[in-house]
Amino acid sequence: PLAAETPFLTVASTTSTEDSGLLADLLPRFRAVSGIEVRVVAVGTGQALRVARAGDADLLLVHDRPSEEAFVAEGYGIERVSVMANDFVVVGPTTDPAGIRGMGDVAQAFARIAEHEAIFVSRGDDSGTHKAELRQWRHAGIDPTPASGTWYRELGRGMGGTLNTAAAMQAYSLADRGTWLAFLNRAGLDLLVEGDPRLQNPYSAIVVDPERHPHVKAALAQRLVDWLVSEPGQAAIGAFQVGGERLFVPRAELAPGP
Amino acid sequence: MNELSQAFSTALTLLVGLDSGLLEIVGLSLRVSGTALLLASVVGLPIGAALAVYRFRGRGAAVVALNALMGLPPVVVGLLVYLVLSREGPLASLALLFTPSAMVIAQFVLITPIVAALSRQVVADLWSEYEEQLRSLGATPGRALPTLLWDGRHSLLTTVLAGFGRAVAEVGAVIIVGGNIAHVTRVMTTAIQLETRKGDLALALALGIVLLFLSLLINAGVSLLTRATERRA
Amino acid sequence: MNELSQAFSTALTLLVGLDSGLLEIVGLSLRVSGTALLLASVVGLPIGAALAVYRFRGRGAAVVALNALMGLPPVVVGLLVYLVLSREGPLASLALLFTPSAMVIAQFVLITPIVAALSRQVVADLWSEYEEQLRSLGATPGRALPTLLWDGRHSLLTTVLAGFGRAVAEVGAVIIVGGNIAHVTRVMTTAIQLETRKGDLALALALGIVLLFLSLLINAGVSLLTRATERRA
Amino acid sequence: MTAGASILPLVARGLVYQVGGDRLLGPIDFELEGSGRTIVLGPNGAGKSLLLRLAHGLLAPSSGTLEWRTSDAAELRRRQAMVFDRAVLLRRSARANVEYALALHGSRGAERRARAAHVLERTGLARIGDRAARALSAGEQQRLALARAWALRPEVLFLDEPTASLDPAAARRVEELIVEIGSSGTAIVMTTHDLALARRIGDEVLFLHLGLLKERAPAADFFAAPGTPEAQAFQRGELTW
Amino acid sequence: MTAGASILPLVARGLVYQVGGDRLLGPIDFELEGSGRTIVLGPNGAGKSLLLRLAHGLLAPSSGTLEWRTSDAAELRRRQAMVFDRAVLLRRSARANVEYALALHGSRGAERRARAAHVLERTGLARIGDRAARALSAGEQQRLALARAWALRPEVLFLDEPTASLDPAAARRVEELIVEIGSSGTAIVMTTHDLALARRIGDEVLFLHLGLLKERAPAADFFAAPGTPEAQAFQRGELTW
Ligand SMILES: Nc1ncnc2c1ncn2[C@@H]1O[C@H](COP(=O)(O)OP(=O)(O)OP(=O)(O)O)[C@@H](O)[C@H]1O
Ligand SMILES: Nc1ncnc2c1ncn2[C@@H]1O[C@H](COP(=O)(O)OP(=O)(O)OP(=O)(O)O)[C@@H](O)[C@H]1O
Ligand SMILES: [Mg+2]
Ligand SMILES: [Mg+2]
Repeated sequence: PLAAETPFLTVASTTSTEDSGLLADLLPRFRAVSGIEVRVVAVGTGQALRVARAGDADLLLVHDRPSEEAFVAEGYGIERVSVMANDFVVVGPTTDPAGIRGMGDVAQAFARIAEHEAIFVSRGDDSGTHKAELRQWRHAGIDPTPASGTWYRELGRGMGGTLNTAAAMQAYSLADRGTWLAFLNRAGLDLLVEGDPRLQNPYSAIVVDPERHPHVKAALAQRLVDWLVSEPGQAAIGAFQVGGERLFVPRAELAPGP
Repeated sequence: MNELSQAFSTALTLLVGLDSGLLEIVGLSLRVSGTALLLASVVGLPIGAALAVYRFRGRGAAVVALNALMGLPPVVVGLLVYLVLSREGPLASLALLFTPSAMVIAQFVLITPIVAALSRQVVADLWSEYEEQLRSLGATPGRALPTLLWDGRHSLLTTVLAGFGRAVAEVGAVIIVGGNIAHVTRVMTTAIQLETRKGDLALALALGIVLLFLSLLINAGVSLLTRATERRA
Repeated sequence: MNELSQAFSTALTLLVGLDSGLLEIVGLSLRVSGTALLLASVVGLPIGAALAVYRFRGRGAAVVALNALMGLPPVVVGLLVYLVLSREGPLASLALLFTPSAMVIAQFVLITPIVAALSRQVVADLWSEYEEQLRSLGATPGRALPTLLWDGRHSLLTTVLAGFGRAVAEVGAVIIVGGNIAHVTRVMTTAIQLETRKGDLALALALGIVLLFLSLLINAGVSLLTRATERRA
Repeated sequence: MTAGASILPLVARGLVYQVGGDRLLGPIDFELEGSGRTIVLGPNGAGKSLLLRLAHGLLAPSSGTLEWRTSDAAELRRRQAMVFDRAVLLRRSARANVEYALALHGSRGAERRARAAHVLERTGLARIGDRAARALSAGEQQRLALARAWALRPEVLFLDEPTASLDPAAARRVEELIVEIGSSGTAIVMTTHDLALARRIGDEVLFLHLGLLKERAPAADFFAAPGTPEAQAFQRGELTW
Repeated sequence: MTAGASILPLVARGLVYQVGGDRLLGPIDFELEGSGRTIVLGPNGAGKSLLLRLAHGLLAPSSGTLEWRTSDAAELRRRQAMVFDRAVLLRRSARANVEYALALHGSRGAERRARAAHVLERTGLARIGDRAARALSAGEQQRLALARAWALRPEVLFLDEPTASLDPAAARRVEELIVEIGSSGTAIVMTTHDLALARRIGDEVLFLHLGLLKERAPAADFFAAPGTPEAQAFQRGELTW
């Protein structure tokens, strides 16, 4: 059969879903039941929103609640559907110069890092993760930006690039658990802080509104969303593991959001 | 550094194993960059030759501009082509975004100035030798162009290979207009970038080695082919 | 597409405003790529000329390899330099990773093959004219090299400008070894990529326009300078 | 030899050519009226080659005018040909060089092949027509350049030292050929340092010295009684640097 | 003129040069014994230039041997010079071309400047020494190439048609110069199509035809009584293609 005959839809997504390997695991299952091919364009959060806003994608899959709400409010998307979550973790050098290993409160951990002026690398790219990181600094009552270029380093890179840099610099950083678990170049980095409820990281799917962009394949996109929140979809999300660890939490298990 | 040795053995495994996933990516890389190079040569060589031959007001400025366009950043090219092909762009109706065709267009835009600027220099050198003779024989500049391109073909080969190198190695443009979609628009460089992001530096490097090996094969093939044709001539 | 017009007005504002943030980034771009180009020329031009002049077993293979290296992907260069400079690499003690020096090294590795391959072709053309005469005058190949580079300087200029274009436009290598750290290793191309990731395409394009404008200025300056020197000669 | 009205006469008035501040040629006035063999003589550096290039339209005068009967540039190009002092041969075979020139002038197919074969034959190159033109010996290259220009059946043929590299027999044959071309209606304008040749075949002589046209006379008169001390010295081989 | 033992004689045995399957020259045997003026004669394409290039070491024989007294390659290079039939001038002034060659031979400073000035003066180029070499007229370029080669005080000087583009007076002066160079101990090996010149200044003649050495004789004998029918025809200007 010609490839052109296969119905497909285009998803604009952040890199974490692609880089963690989740989508590569889920999408063939979806295709098997639906016959629909899903093409994933994994880019920065802002770029994903921009691509979806232009109608160049049919479905948006991101993790930055304020932007998602704005996207829907401005009429680009039909509805925000919570799909799953993972959480953020604080990673840092095995030697842990700021001594934050095992702390349960991120704000305190960040305060320690700032106090020690231990090197911290920030994504610095306005992504969902970056915004989550900035929230933690606010909770800690610290404004790191004046220190930018000294111990606080704003990279302006994706999660993978940031982790590569953190590994080489022996720096602290905030990462999403999915990317961290799937990440291979950990060289001397450890997971140091996890479990703070503030570190929850919910992902939503939004079908691009066909009233705004008549050409979008809203029906196909809706089928993917429906499958993702369906019993088998949620089971597949919950079952996805890397190195024996579960990366994403099905939405049913989520605590009500902040 | 043990990533390096690991990369080499992975590269070897990949090359020997030739698994279908890799073949697909390699094939697309070559198809996209090859097509872009073909188009860029068809457009860029005559432009370069014309800039070497025709005298007109502003020629100096045009040459400077062309040379400057060799510094066109791939990401910028990607953005421009994206805006043109996007649903809100003028060519939305072609529905080319996130297809290999879009990648061809982006690489074409990227390397045409390179092919043109380098061939301008090659042809200008040849023209300085041929000019009086060709004008004397009654060749208009338009008739002189093909002659110059033909007689300069050996030197122009390096120009074209430079264009190929630039196309096959760039990632910034194709990732924006292609989207690095698995099985659809994933090429060697976007795959390398993906593996780098995932922290699998050894695999990324291995793919890089495979890509270089391919370039080497192609360059060697071109070189043998040219020598063979020359021997016959 | 209204990003395009917006990009132009933003670019204009940036150029007129010349705010210090932009100046910092622009300055670093030029410093890094300029230094890399200088080093690549010092190394690449003689290598290219030598490959054109010296006859040795395996010269054909060396030329093919050099031409293939024009297709070295920036990301791969970035990874290699990263591995060499990283904490576990052989040059860890220099602590160069994530500094502008690392970026210079990466761009140097990237463009030296380009400068060498293109200059080989230029020098080979000149050598085919000069060879018998220079050998007759008793010039060893070693003595011939500077003569060829000097007499071919006009054509080699395009080669060097191609190297500059490649260096100043690439992002894949510098982002890996530089890290795109604000105020430390952020250059024009990494900034463009960042704005693209953020979805601020207008700003990304505006930065691209600024970068192209700079390239244009530099190319124009070089062109005027060469003409002025020629007039004096 | 050519159809339609002649492009001659060529009239030069106040012709000057300079590079930078140096006046290399002129001011010069002369007319080239019709067919016949005009020989341009003068010591090295007198400006003979510059004059030919100016007349042939390859250089633009710095001042003064050069006017043909017609001002149709394409027509002028088509009806003239030139053999340079230093042949510029294209990177192809000797025969292909001739055929290339013929193709530019619209000659096609069998006609083109026949004409190329004829001119190669007459210049003694038939046997080596398939050699790379640039590998030919000095004299062979010079003959090829002549063959290529002559193949075009020009109305005016500029020849810059066309026998300089020829062996004695070849020089004789080429001399006969030039006379024959001239007799069939082509105006020949030729430089040479071979005064005996100039005396034998010249109708008119232009004598240049230091960029100036010192003398213009029928060849017989010029050689019998040169009108200027420079021309006298030149003929005695004593007009030295 | 040069210090140390001579690099001569040069002995060629079974010398052959071919390209692809074509034998362009040879087999040829000859010796070049000492100073004196050897003239290489022959029709266009006979192989004169090839022979000079082989002897000068620019081409490698396809078979046969060419041996100098010494086998020190650098020494051989240093003690020979050649003027090509088509001057290859570097992209710099006439004077700089000469000084460049002198610099390659280790000449420095005031000595170099003085030598360059001297050879330019003797070849009538002093006045235009600062012009771009490649803009010079045909004859000026030919003289510059001679000046540059002579400046190096070679022990063996190969000259390929060194007077082809010279005006009558320049040809006379250059002839005198060649005789003078020969008399001061430099062995001259020269091709020319000017038989009168060959007769005046030649000590010995090598006559080539179709790549073969047909005759080798003292110049006086060669011109008085050519030993082969080809040489006879050649001298009558009748050895044609
Ligand atoms: N572009 C140039 N720049 C400077 N000088 C030039 C240029 N072109 C020609 N000349 C000078 O102009 C003079 C005339 O040159 P031309 O070639 O016309 O001489 P000619 O009469 O043909 O001499 P020859 O008999 O040697 O061929 C020469 O002295 C030459 O050096
Ligand atoms: N590389 C080559 N390939 C093919 N033929 C060649 C090559 N080099 C020289 N020839 C041929 O060899 C022959 C001898 O050339 P050469 O230049 O030695 O002649 P010559 O005796 O110097 O003639 P001239 O008097 O015209 O200068 C010529 O017929 C030429 O066409
Ligand atoms: Mg002349
Ligand atoms: Mg010869």
